[in-house]
Amino acid sequence: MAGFLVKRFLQAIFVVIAITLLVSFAIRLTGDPAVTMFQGGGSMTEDDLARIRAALGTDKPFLVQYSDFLKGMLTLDFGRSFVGGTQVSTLIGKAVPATLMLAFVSMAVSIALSIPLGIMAATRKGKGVDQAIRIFSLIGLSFPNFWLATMLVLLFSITFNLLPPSGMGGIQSYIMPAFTMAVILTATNVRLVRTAMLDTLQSQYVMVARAKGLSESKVLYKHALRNCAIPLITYFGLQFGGLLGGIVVIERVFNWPGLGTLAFDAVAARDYPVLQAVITVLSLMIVGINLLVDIAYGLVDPRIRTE
Amino acid sequence: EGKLTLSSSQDPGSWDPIDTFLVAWAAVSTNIFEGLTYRGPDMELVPGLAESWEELDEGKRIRFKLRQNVSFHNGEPFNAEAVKYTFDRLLGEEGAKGPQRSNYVAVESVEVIDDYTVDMKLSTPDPVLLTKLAGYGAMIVPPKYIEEKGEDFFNLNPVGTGPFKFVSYEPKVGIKLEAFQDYWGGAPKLSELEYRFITEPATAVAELQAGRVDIVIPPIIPIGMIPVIDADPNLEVVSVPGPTVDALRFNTRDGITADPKVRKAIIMAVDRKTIVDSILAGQGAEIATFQSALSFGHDEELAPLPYDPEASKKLLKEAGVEPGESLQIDIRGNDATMNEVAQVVASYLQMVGLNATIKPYETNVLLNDIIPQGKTGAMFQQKWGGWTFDYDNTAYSMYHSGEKWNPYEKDETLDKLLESQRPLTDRAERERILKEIGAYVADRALELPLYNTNAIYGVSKRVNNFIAPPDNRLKLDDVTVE
Amino acid sequence: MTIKQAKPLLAVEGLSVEFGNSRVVDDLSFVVQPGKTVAIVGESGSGKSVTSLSIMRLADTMGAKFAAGRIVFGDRDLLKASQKEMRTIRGKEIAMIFQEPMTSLNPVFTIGDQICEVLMLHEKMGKAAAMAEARRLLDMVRLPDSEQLLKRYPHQLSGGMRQRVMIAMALACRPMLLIADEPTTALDVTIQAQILTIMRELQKDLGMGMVFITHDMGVVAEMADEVVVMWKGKKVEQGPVSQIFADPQHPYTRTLLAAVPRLGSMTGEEFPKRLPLTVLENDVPTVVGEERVQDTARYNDVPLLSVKDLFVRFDMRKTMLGKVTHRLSAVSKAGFDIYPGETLALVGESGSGKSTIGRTIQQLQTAHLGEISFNGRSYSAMSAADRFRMRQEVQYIFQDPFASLDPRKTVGFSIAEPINTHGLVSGGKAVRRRVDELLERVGLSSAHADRYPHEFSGGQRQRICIARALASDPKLIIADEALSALDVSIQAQIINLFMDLQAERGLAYLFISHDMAVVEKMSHRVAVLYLGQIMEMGSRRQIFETPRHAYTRRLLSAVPVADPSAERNVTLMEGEIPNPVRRVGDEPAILAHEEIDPGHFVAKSA
Amino acid sequence: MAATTSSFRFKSLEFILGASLTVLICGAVLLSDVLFPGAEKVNLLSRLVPPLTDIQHVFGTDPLGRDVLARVVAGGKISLLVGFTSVFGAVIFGVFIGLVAGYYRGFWDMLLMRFADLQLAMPFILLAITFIAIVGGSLTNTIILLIVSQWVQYARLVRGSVLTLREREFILSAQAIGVPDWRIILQHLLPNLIGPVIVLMTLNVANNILLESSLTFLGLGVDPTIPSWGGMLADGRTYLQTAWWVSVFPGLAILLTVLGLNLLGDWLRDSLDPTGRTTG
Ligand SMILES: Nc1ncnc2c1ncn2[C@@H]1O[C@H](COP(=O)(O)OP(=O)(O)OP(=O)(O)O)[C@@H](O)[C@H]1O
Ligand SMILES: Nc1ncnc2c1ncn2[C@@H]1O[C@H](COP(=O)(O)OP(=O)(O)OP(=O)(O)O)[C@@H](O)[C@H]1O
Ligand SMILES: [Mg+2]
Ligand SMILES: [Mg+2]
Ligand code: NI
Repeated sequence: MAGFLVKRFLQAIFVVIAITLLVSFAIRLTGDPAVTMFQGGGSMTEDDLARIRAALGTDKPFLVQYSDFLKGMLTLDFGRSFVGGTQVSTLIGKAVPATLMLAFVSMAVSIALSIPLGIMAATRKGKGVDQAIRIFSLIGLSFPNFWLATMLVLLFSITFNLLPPSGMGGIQSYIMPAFTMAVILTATNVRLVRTAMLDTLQSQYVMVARAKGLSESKVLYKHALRNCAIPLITYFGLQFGGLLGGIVVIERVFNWPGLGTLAFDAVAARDYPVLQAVITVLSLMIVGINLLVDIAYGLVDPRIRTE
Repeated sequence: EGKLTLSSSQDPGSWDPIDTFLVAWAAVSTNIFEGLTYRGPDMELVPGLAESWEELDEGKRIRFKLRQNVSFHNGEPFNAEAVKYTFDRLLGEEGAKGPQRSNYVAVESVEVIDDYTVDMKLSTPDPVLLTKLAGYGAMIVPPKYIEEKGEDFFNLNPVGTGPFKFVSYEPKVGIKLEAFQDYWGGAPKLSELEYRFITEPATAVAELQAGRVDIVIPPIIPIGMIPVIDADPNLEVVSVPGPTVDALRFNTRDGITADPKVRKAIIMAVDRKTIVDSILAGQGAEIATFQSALSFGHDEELAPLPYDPEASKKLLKEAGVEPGESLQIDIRGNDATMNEVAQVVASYLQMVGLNATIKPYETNVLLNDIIPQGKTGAMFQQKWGGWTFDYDNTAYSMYHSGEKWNPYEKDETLDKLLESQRPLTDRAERERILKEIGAYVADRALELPLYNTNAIYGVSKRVNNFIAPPDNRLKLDDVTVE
Repeated sequence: MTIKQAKPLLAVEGLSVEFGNSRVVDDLSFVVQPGKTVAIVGESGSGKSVTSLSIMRLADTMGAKFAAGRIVFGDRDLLKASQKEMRTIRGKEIAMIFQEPMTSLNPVFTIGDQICEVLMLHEKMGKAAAMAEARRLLDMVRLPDSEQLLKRYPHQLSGGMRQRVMIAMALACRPMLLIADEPTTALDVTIQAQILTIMRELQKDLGMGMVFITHDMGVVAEMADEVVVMWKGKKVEQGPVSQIFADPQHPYTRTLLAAVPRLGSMTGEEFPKRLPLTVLENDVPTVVGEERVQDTARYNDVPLLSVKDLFVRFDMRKTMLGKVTHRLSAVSKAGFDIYPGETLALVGESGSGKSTIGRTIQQLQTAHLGEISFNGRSYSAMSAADRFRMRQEVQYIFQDPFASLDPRKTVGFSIAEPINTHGLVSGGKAVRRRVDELLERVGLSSAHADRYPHEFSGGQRQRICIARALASDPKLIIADEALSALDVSIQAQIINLFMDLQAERGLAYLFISHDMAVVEKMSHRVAVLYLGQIMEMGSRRQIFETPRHAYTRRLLSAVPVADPSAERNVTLMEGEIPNPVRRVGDEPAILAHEEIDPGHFVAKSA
Repeated sequence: MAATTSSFRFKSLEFILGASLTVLICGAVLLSDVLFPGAEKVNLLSRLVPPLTDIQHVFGTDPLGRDVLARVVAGGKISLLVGFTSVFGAVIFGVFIGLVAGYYRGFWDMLLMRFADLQLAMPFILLAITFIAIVGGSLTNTIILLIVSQWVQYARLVRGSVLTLREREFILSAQAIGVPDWRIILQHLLPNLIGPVIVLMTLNVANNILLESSLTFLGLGVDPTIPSWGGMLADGRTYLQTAWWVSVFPGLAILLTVLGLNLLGDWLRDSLDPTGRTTG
């Protein structure tokens, strides 16, 4: 186990370096932050641009910039944002918990919803409940998240004036964004749980579990579920990773000061330091999640050896 | 008394006046900082921190008499030193890091004459300078504060002389201000101001509808949502003509649009009035040149080319353009209004036998790469804010050869005209030349001028005394709430 | 005798069960009295398992339909009970031992978890008490190292060990009725005897009724009070055990009894013998086939397979840093040769490493030490192409047929797979013909080719695996308990098939079995394995007529005799159960061998 | 009745419903030019006509006065093309990688899974902007982009399942027979893990149809005059409170499409899973 962790740690370093290198390089091909800074009405000359590039350090050769970034990272110094010069670590420090919390709550809600529903659909395959769950889950998918979000806002914030339409604050502010995301996640998860369960429900050990006189919920939630948990864990892991990096739309609609918004704004402004930091943090989290998933495999199914 | 909450579409990241060009900065900072001059919602230039000024040395030196008994929020007095410090900083090392400096390059140095008198020495006369002193980079900053606390601290904890003083700032979330009781113009009527950064139009409107935001600052409310606000008994739409203009510029170098006849034909093929009336729901005005009606250099007399599809077809025929010829329109992908407008333009062009395709780009890519490199289609979107409300600001960048936004056109006559008006301090003469430029450009049909859009504010009816400024620079000291 | 007939525990009345539109159980009736055992014997695929699953009402989930009949338990008709009511009965009042232990244990839970579960549910025990009780149960079924075993997972156990876990689980709550579906197929006779004794004792103590399904007539003779004989989904005969053995009425019963292999029937024979077979022809038992001495082993050739000093170990416990502290020595210094045309039987206690040896030969398990060569060439020296060839020439029939068949492929596909892989027959039609022919040779029909594994009975699946092994036209077949789920008449048929192939093509077998009578009938030589080491090895005659090692003798004496009137002399094994898991460094002592007669090796006791 | 080796039962309700829905939608979309010629016709005089008020515009009109029904039908062309091809591409690529990584483990697993990490750590917008900025925007590139951003899902899903399956005895027995790896992978592993993949696939079609529109928002070069469901939904965004029909109808189109696909997907899954069913 220890050896495995060390190995994975080294691999993680490789991943972080590879991705930051890739991203830093690629993003520099798509636009110049100096030009972006003049957006909004400034007339600029080549001199102005050169001056600002020098101030930002983007006039240096790419590899120098990159190695500066790496050096900074070793001391946990991600530099300053090109937009306004705030410490990147401050921005990240605020955004990461915001996103994590939201992602976590949404995931938890979605899992708590989708497992029972999925199992219900699987055990009543072909019956009305199954059909209803399946069709309902599709509705969550066919309309984009902003659509759903806007509808919720119209209903709960404007019509009933129950929940704040946006912003991060108390528990109340989590309800709509988490619910919107959970609905979309659940749409997929329910069907995934259902399918995975169908694959195991016919196994002999499920029958044996029943022969023991176990309650149906024990049979389903303990014996069957654990046996089909591998694809579910995999997918939940993927989803969670996806949530961390990809909930821009939800974050924007609910004006959530998270990592997605930060990344989006950084891309729009070609704010390299912020972007590099976001990517670093994100890749560390992803590597971490995937590591946990791989460890979970071994715990869930003893036949899989963690290598 | 009372608290006013505003939604602003962007977080400028830093509150330092020299760091940014964003209107979102000005929407907040106009309440914190002040310049030597001030331009209110009526667009008239009036004294600000300077009580008066006079031009000396044929416009190469301006002498300011400063207002007395003014202090910064931290108690530091405002005086000539502060002015000098401000401009030294702007033009020195610190200013070099930001974009604002480029606006003030005409300033050579600032000399302190006495505590409340300063001289600004210019390298060349700059007719727009006084206007520029009312905005952005020329905001007067507290020298001691900055020296003591450092530049980084100042970025996030701004101190100025304005009616409201800074309380707290949370990146990407919002900024809070409170009344500055010692404001020289008298304490503001509101006790608290909160700006929330909301990027999503629907969200901003929802917050307004939910009563959690009192004013939505443009540019964010989409035309399509105006009826929503109108329908709400507690809300109203306040709109004023703004500085923003939209045009579709032609590739005047290659392809069919290299021919001015074709360009004119295209302009005449598009019914801009209908576009303004329907797509913009009247929240804008047709333009003949690439400037708003408020702009210095705007020519009342100059009428846009009429909508005349028949004439257009004829011109096209004369130019030898076969029906079915295709052309591409490049636009900013995230500009929803332009998205619709471009589609309408395409359909108008269809009617005269031109097949237009639309290619959306990510804004940065379009601005950084496609336009400057001359990789556009036959037409491409140009959008300009022009906060100085002076045609020069736009025209020079747009039409002078070698400028970034002008990848195709190299016209000596135009270059000369543009250069000739720059040092003139004679307003009338300058205005004449600017009008001439406008007419020349219109005649050459360098662009398809579309419209000048209004600045649209969504305002709660509990807000009183709010006068919507065209340039987003809201000064809220007279506003009250119920 | 029916005068003081108490109310029966279970009465099956006119039960008919259908899958789709095929009726697999037809009008079956029998009763089980408390404290009595009803043995159901019969043809493989005759509906025995389906009947037991119907009693449990688990056949529902397989898609079975109960066309007619009643199953009265106590005073309830189970066929009318809801699944919810059934849950209170299952496990507590009626327990069942499933036929296939590999697929019956949940692979992702520890043995301990799975046993405790029932105890905690029905006996309302706490976790700790349940664990202690589980340990006691494992000790009872003579599983070694029970404390550690509770923490192990099913795949780490041998076939027989799993089966004992299943038994322990079923007995855990002292049910009123126990349905045992081939509960001892994977057990060596010594342990089998032990388990049967335990069952009988429990039965006496609790007045437990038993439905005992088995193909082993010796076990039937030993256990049953009543016997129900099933054939083609119908009950063809029923009666007290003595009557069935003494005076079978139905022709099928007669063929069945005629086919029972009897230990000692070959005394004096040098070689195994192919014997004629009694089959039912138009409902009349007829003897078909020739008798032939199976003198096929070519001892002068190079050994086909040679295993030298084989060690196989499993790491059991590790420190956090990955250092192994405990190991299980499954095989220790085992060595033997198999010659072309020879059958080497590998017998021994459950968990002694038989399957592990087989798997190692088939390269499904890496050896710790030792060398295996095939056709004179060491595995380690083989090229990829050679290895590929070898996979055609050596076939392994897994101990657990269900687990070794792809659930998503028709059995026709599975049987055709070796043919296609090795390009033995070309053309889709030809392959299909070959598959049909193989199916028929193992007593199935070509229509079965399009069905999926779950649609077969245990014995049918085993035959499918045999057919698959034969399909590749191998030189050596490793048959791991390959006949254990077959009724004796089919078993005899397959034995003859094996022998015929041996005679025709010089096929060699490594025959892993617990059934001493079959071993006696089939094998040229026998190796007796105990705790991973070979205790005794010699020719069939040497082992069966002059066994030298104590373990061998015990094995032979424990074989049940298919005669209900015979005296039972079961010597129960007692004392410590030897534990194969040891600390690293504390390796088991390797016993030296002594050749007491030419070719007869015995381990010297340490 | 003669048993067939095929377990595809074409008479099931799921198949009939799913297939007819899919065929209906695809058919309408393919025939859109014939059914609704001039769908892109702008008419500023009849903007935002509500549904059922004008026989000519049963589903109403959009902000540019175009017939919503006609655009919904025509919009399927791009949407379905993007949805299908990108999902198929990602599935083929991802499943292959997942199988290889899970089956061989060791070095390949490590390498491929670290690539997966790389891919996952890359937020979609960032990938989209850099990718398109570098290779240029076009329909093909949009599809490639979606494939690039989605193969990981399948790869990890498949790999996870392979890890347990490869320890199962029937895989060992196939190995024992000498079945070549690729056949084990394709014939034994794949059918046993395809269930979740099918689910994800059918759902991702919807997802990708929607993603295509967010790409336009980011400035990927798809012409807004060419209708697409995602694009219409995005356009309808500002009109949600005033003209619901602009976005609801394209949403319904997507709903029906995924419904059809999911029914087919469920049917396919069931067809591939013989357990729990009796072959006649
Ligand atoms: N994967 C494994 N991990 C740990 N231990 C194992 C594993 N496989 C087998 N064993 C152990 O190796 C020993 C020998 O097992 P094997 O399956 O060879 O026994 P066997 O002789 O075939 O027994 P049976 O007749 O019961 O099938 C047993 O103690 C078993 O627990
Ligand atoms: N799920 C199923 N679907 C269709 N047919 C089935 C199914 N399960 C069993 N069968 C068939 O039912 C018949 C009876 O099977 P059952 O398992 O009861 O046999 P058995 O008497 O237990 O045989 P064995 O001794 O070989 O285990 C067999 O012919 C088998 O093919
Ligand atoms: Mg059976
Ligand atoms: Mg075994
Ligand atoms: Ni047996």
